[in-house]
Amino acid sequence: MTEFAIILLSAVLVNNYVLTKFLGICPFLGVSGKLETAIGMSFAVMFVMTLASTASWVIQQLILIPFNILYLQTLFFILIIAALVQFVEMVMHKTSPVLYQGLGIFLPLITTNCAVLGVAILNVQQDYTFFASVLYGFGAAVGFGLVLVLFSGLRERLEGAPIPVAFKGSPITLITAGMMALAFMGFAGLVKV
Amino acid sequence: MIFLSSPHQHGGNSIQLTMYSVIIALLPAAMVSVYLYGWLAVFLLSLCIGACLLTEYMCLYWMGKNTNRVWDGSAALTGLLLALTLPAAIPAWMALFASIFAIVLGKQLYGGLGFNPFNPALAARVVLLISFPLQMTTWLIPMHAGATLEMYDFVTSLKFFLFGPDAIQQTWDAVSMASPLGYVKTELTQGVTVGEALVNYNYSTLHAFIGREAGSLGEGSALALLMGGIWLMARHTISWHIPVSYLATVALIAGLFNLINPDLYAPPLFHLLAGGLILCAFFMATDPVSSPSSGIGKLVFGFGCGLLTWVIRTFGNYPEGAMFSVVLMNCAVPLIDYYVRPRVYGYKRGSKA
Amino acid sequence: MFDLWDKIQQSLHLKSQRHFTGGIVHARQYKITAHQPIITCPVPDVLIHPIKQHIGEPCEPLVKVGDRVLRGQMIAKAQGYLSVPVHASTSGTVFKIEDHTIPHPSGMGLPSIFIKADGLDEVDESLHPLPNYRSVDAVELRERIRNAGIAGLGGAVFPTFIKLVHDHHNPVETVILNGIECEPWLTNDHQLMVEKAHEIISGMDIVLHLVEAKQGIIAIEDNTLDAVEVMQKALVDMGLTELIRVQVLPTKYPQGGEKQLIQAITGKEVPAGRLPLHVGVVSFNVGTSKAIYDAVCLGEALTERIITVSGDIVEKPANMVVRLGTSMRFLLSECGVADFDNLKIIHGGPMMGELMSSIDVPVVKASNGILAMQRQTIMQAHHEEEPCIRCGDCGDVCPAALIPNLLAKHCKEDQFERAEDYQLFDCIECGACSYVCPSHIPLVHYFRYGKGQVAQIQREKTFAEESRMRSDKRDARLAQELAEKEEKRRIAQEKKEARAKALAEQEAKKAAEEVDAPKTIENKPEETS
Amino acid sequence: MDFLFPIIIFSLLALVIGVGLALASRYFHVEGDPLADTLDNLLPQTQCGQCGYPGCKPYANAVAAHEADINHCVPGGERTMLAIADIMGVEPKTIEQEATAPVVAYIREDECIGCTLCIKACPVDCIIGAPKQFHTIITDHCTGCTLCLEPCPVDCIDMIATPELLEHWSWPVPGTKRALTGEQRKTQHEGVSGEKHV
Repeated sequence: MTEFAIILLSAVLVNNYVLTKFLGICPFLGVSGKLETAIGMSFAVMFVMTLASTASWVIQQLILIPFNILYLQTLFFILIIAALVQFVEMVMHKTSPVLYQGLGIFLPLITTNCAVLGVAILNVQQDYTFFASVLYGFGAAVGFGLVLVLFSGLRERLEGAPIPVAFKGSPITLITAGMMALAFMGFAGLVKV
Repeated sequence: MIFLSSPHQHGGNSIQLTMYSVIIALLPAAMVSVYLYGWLAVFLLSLCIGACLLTEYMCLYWMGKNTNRVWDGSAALTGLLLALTLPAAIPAWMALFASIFAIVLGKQLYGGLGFNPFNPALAARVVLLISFPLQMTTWLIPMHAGATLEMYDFVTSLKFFLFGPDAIQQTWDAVSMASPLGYVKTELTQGVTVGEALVNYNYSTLHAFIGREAGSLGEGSALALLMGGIWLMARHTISWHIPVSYLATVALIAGLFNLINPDLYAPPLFHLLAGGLILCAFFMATDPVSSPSSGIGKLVFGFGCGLLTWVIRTFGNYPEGAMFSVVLMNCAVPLIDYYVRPRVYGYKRGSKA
Repeated sequence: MFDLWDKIQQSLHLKSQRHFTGGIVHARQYKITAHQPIITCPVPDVLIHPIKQHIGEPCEPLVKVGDRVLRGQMIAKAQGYLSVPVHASTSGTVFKIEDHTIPHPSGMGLPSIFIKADGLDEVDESLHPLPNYRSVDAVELRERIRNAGIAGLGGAVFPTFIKLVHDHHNPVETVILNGIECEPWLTNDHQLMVEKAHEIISGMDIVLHLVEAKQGIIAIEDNTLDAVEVMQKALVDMGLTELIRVQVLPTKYPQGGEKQLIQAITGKEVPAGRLPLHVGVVSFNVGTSKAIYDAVCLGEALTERIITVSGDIVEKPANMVVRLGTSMRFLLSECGVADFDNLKIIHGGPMMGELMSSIDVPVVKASNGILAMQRQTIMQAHHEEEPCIRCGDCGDVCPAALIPNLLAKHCKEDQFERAEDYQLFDCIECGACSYVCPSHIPLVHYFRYGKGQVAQIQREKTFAEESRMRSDKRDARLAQELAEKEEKRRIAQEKKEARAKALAEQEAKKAAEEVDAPKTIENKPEETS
Repeated sequence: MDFLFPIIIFSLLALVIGVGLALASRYFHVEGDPLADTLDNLLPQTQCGQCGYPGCKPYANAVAAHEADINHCVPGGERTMLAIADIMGVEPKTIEQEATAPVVAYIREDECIGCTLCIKACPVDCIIGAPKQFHTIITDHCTGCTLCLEPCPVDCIDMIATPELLEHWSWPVPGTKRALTGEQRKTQHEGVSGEKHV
């Protein structure tokens, strides 16, 4: 039980994908402009990442290892992720067209999102059990979502601020992200893995 | 035609009044720091405040804003707060760097007063702690305890402040000691219980309260900080929500775990008095700009700070979690503002128009 | 000094009695007209009666230019339900009916009836006194109160008769008489209570009788304790102590607000979008109560009211009985103001009153105070706006428990949906937030701007919806016309074709016949040949 | 033949996923374009055609299909443009034409010859009249689209400013000296977005 808690806590806070591993920066900066969009993206990524880590574990154990084709790992993972993203896109288009429009190009981009591929690859590297790898994927996604939502809140707050012209837009966004990463350094050593 | 809306009368409160009240409330703590570290404290305080004011002036000047804003007290307050969170042994150039960082990246780039999402002083402090962990956790032996040191006269202090221990023919080890928090943490990793560690350290709650333990400049005396903090509360410059919920959370969690296993978890009173908790609770977390607006939001904010402080202190790599916790909770302020709101007149809790 | 415990209790809602959320305490020094006896302002030569002096629908003028009117004569009749009539304040001649500036922040005008006073001040006797109001039918009493033109004289001017119903589903338990001075500077209600206690209480008794309430509460703040004594004495004199009691409340602004007063006295909150009747309460101002007494027992329509004339430029500040329709210029010169160039007039109190764009606006039913201030004083209060430091003081004093700083930020950035999400429309515009703001942000102004814009957007939306409907209908009509035309054309075509066909057939037949004929002809010769 | 093996496996997997997705796409098929309707609801419905499309709905369809730019609605003004930009997730653009004050059409009746041409032109059917009779405009319904001006053979239609009503009056943005500083601040940080538009 403690093991699972540690995996989850580590993935959410200590080894946060965005702020300590610097994975998934593209959607982190791209869709954090508005709170609603960020929340939608968080859930989409949560869904994709959890399923991707599950599927990648299954493929790794049932196909890649038995048939000894580990060199095709990336190819297989991308295939699975692409299919998942496609699926999420269809569901979202049906259920929430505005969110679909708001996420725009970033939704299909989850496919090539390093965070999603990263979770699949890091997962199999660490030789987790099935349940642990599902949890790891979920934890990483929660960490991503948490940071994304926090960050979108901060960016909304910056919206009306009289930021010097030279720093408006991306510069101040990156500075804020940097400050957040520094703050998250405080969690260092929280779990000894 | 100019349209001026009611009210046509004003209560007379102003930004200056607020800022200078906080500065006045911090004076007792600053005096205690001078008592503990002599000229060194004076140097550090004046360097930080001076650098902050100058940087602020420069920023305002270059950005073509009204340079009179420099006297609104916020820059001086940032400098003062920053100095109070730094260890007395910090090299001068680091303090200078931190001051400039606080004003430029912590405040002016976000558009100046009122728009910074993070507490500028704490942001600078966190940057220093992560960049220079050694210097930031080297605590000078206070004047009264290190009477044998003979480094607290003006000239030696100045040399030490500018050029480090080598300039006065000392080593770091000779002039520094562990802070209670750091000591307990190190001992715990070596299997010593909290109780034993405290005895070994010769820890006294009374000393921690009136301010005789090693630590950052302003952390020394809980008494001085409490005096200032309570005065501010009585003046309504800060509201009671954050300090109360912050300290109560730390005390409750620490107490609970201390009951479960007193060998592993330090007692609540130790947590409350150690490190920068009181300073953070009364002066950092209550920074109006980077804390939530509503009362109930402030309670949540304080709770989050308390929880994170205890978690980082107990489980993390860093012995002190107070400033990390405040900066972390600063990230969450917009969300707290959005999701945690007071119940509006005429509505049931949780229901909206 | 330490009201920490008080505050904790309040914010945890442990102590809702005798407190409302938020609020501020003003310095007493501004009440310069306190304890000054009420004096009567003379009747000016010209009286101006705008046709709408209440909340609701405007009235329709009943008089023509040249008509002679008497004091208390109805000169504009109510239209619709939410409306009360307007009466002439003195006897005289109507000399014009045209648009005139009304006391409104926009400085815009409304059609107004101008009366030239003849100095006789003859009274119209059409409303006969009903001193035995207990034996009068409730419907008639209500009609009387309406016909006397009574609307809430505290400043909100909501037609009073609407509140005075006895509804079996929502029985009124408590009638609250609002004796709280709604604003700093103003003292008119206080002085009225001191001088006309019996009339006020009789008015309240009429209301109690009308709504069949069990108890009446007179709410008075603890900075006007002399009024408490007078009222209590009057209650004893009239033998109404069983029914009506006086409740003293700690002085706090905006306690005079209806919702806040109800919260302070009963601990109940009026649900959003409902009337106080919903929680079994009816509340009205002391001035209104006096007006009800006048209308019912004396048969007098509402033609005058008590106004505090004050301000730092006024030499003789006073509480005055003023005829409705008196111009503010006349009123101020009566109070010793000579220089009209360097002053600003606030209609109402400093917290919720409005700056007037002209000095020639008339006194209306809503005028509870007129403050003439030096331009400089006003401009000082409207200090340059500084950035918000998010101190949260505005939220602490907000009686509606909003978060004003965030609300203002969203209004300022035109994010009205977010602002509505932060419940912009629950703001009562009391001004407490702007008053305490250390950054001098005109929060109320931003809220008003936001509310106006939201209303504007809503209007545009409704209009767009209408236009779309009309456009769709037109398209449908055009399509139908087209289809009909097509159909006609088709039918015509068919007919034409049919005709053509018939013609062709005929032709063919003819031709055939012709062909046949020549054949025959041809044949014939053949035959013949 | 070993190299064939992975290819077969991969293809099989891809096939399975492909079939799955095909089924899913059938199940989650979206009827019509909800986006165009959302956009149409934002437009002012003046049907004025200033956007180059014959009405509001066609313009909404074009924007939803990324065929038209978001800044063509003149009567909608900046607010509508921003709302569309928000929904479409694109950068706001400036509107070329300045929106004018709201106007309504007014027919000088003594000059009207009763030709009914304007009646035919009105997109919202708010002109009434019969041939050889004066026409008049129901001002409450007029959208101010100016489409009736051109067909009028005797130029008897004026566009007059909508009368301001007391009930419709609203507070302007705080307009004192302090508001001026706020205004300056606004233009200052809008400077960037302004440059972006160019």
